[in-house]
Amino acid sequence: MASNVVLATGLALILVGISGALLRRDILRIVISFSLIGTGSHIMIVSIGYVKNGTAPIVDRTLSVADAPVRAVDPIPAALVVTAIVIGMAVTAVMLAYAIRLYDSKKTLSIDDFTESKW
Amino acid sequence: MGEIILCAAAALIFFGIVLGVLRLILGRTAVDRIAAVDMLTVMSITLIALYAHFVGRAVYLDVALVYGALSFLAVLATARYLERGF
Amino acid sequence: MNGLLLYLLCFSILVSGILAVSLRNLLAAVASAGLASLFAAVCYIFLGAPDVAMTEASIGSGLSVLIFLYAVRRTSAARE
Amino acid sequence: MIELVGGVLILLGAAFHFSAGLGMFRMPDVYTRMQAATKASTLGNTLVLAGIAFFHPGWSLKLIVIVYFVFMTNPVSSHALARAAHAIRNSMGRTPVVDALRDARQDRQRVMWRILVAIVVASFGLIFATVAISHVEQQSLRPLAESYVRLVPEALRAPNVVTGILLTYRAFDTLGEVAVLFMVAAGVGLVLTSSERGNDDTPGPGRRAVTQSSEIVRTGAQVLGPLTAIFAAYIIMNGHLSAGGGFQGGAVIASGIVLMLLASPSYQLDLKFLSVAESAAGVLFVVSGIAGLLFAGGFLDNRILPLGQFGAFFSAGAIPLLSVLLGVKVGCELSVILDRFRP
Repeated sequence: MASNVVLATGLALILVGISGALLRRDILRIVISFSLIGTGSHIMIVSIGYVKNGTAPIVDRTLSVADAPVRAVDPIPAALVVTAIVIGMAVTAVMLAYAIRLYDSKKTLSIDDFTESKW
Repeated sequence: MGEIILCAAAALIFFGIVLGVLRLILGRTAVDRIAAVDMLTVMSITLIALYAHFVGRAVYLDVALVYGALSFLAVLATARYLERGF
Repeated sequence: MNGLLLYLLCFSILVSGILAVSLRNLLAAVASAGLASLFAAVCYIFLGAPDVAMTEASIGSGLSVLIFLYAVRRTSAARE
Repeated sequence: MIELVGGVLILLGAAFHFSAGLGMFRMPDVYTRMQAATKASTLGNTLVLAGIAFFHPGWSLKLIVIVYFVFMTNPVSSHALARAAHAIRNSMGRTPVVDALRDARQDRQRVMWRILVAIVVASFGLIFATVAISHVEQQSLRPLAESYVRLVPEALRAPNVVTGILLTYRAFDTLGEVAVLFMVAAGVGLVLTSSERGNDDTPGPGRRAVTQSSEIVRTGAQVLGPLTAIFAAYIIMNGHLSAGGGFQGGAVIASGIVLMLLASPSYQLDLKFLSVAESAAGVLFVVSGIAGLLFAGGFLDNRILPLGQFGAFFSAGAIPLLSVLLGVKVGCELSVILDRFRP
């Protein structure tokens, strides 16, 4: 039950990001929307890996080796998302670098002024 | 007994977070909103520590440590931006 | 206790996400996006993924906000 | 008895948190809101953590460190924010903050576009709704995940399953990901340095005056910088025992460097040293991978070093070594990326 709500939150955050990316005219706001889409998909993936009444897949005094396969949550989505967050930040950096470059060339950030590649 | 106290504490923090989020929504200026963010970070540190106590696992405390050490960076950066520090 | 707090966190994530795309002030929008990933990190803790929570807390709500602020500063020179 | 004291402390701290929220909501202006929220929430945090220490005496050290960090960081950020609010209030005549490009005129012509966006978002929402409704929470682990959870503590002797997967079973993936990060650092440098050169030719408005940071922020950075470095070392070296590892530690290193940059805007990073350290870490990572190919089961196998005792500090074979290399590499790359963005 708990993970269903979180999954729905992640999907709703992706929707918010999509609508923001389509509606805003400022390139920086579009980049913010893209990073929200990223956050939403991370939440979604982690919530898919949740197991009912699960706990962190780290063996220590409170979670014995024999207990771990019964009580731990799925570690694979967690391992995927750890790398995905770092890569997401790198992608944001690339987008922002190009935004700065575009701003330097035209002194504006509204996408209405970049019409060269419009059909 | 301990359960009731924990639930009451969680309810109080719940309403604290609700009020902070309301200030985030209403807050007139940007500084109001960022002050609300500042308060909410400290509340989430408490929330993580309380959750670690609730499930009785110490591994979650490491995340609270990272929060305590790093969560102020965003607020500090925003403040430095506002006073034209970079 | 857990369920109610988790619902509140989900609601807060959604509110900060909506604020991040709808606020007129760019600075407050960036701070709201950072807050969304901060709450997401608490959510990961509730879902039993402390490694992900640690990464999200240090990168999503710290470094990413800072890189946005640098970009805003570099593109705001002519607007002031 | 001791549990009763702890419970009362937790309750008191939660009450302070509630009053912080109330102050943030009800106070009339920014400064009063900030002082109510900061004071009450710092005290509330301290009380709750002290109460938890009564229940779990073994956690005391970590709880004290958390309280210390909050006591160090929260006043610094609140002070900087209050100072910034004061600076803006004084110069309210000019536009205080960057405003988005408002083009209300064009927005009116975009009714059709809005309808189209609404249709697109609604159809995505329909797809997502079916996904969310049809999702069933797992009752037990899938076979692959279960075998990972079994294998990592037994075969690799690493308590943290996620780090075990990241640094052994999927270490090739991690290597490729770090390579992507390296390419991003190089590409961002290429894009942004040529834009700076373009700026120099055009007669711009000249160099802006930069406000120096206040004494409190500088002192805070001086105290917190070395602490952050120690903390990053702790996170990296404990990656196989507890939550943490190379990526997290690298991000903490970059955050510490960023703290220095925020406190003193004119500080110059030693980019040459960073790139040398980053390349050395990358080469060593690949070398240890090839050593795994030669002396153990395959590329990046962790059994090139003795596995040691389960749960000990030096255990789990090469995982701590790989973790350190990964942390150095990620920290250097993130710092270089952030440094490129500085105005």
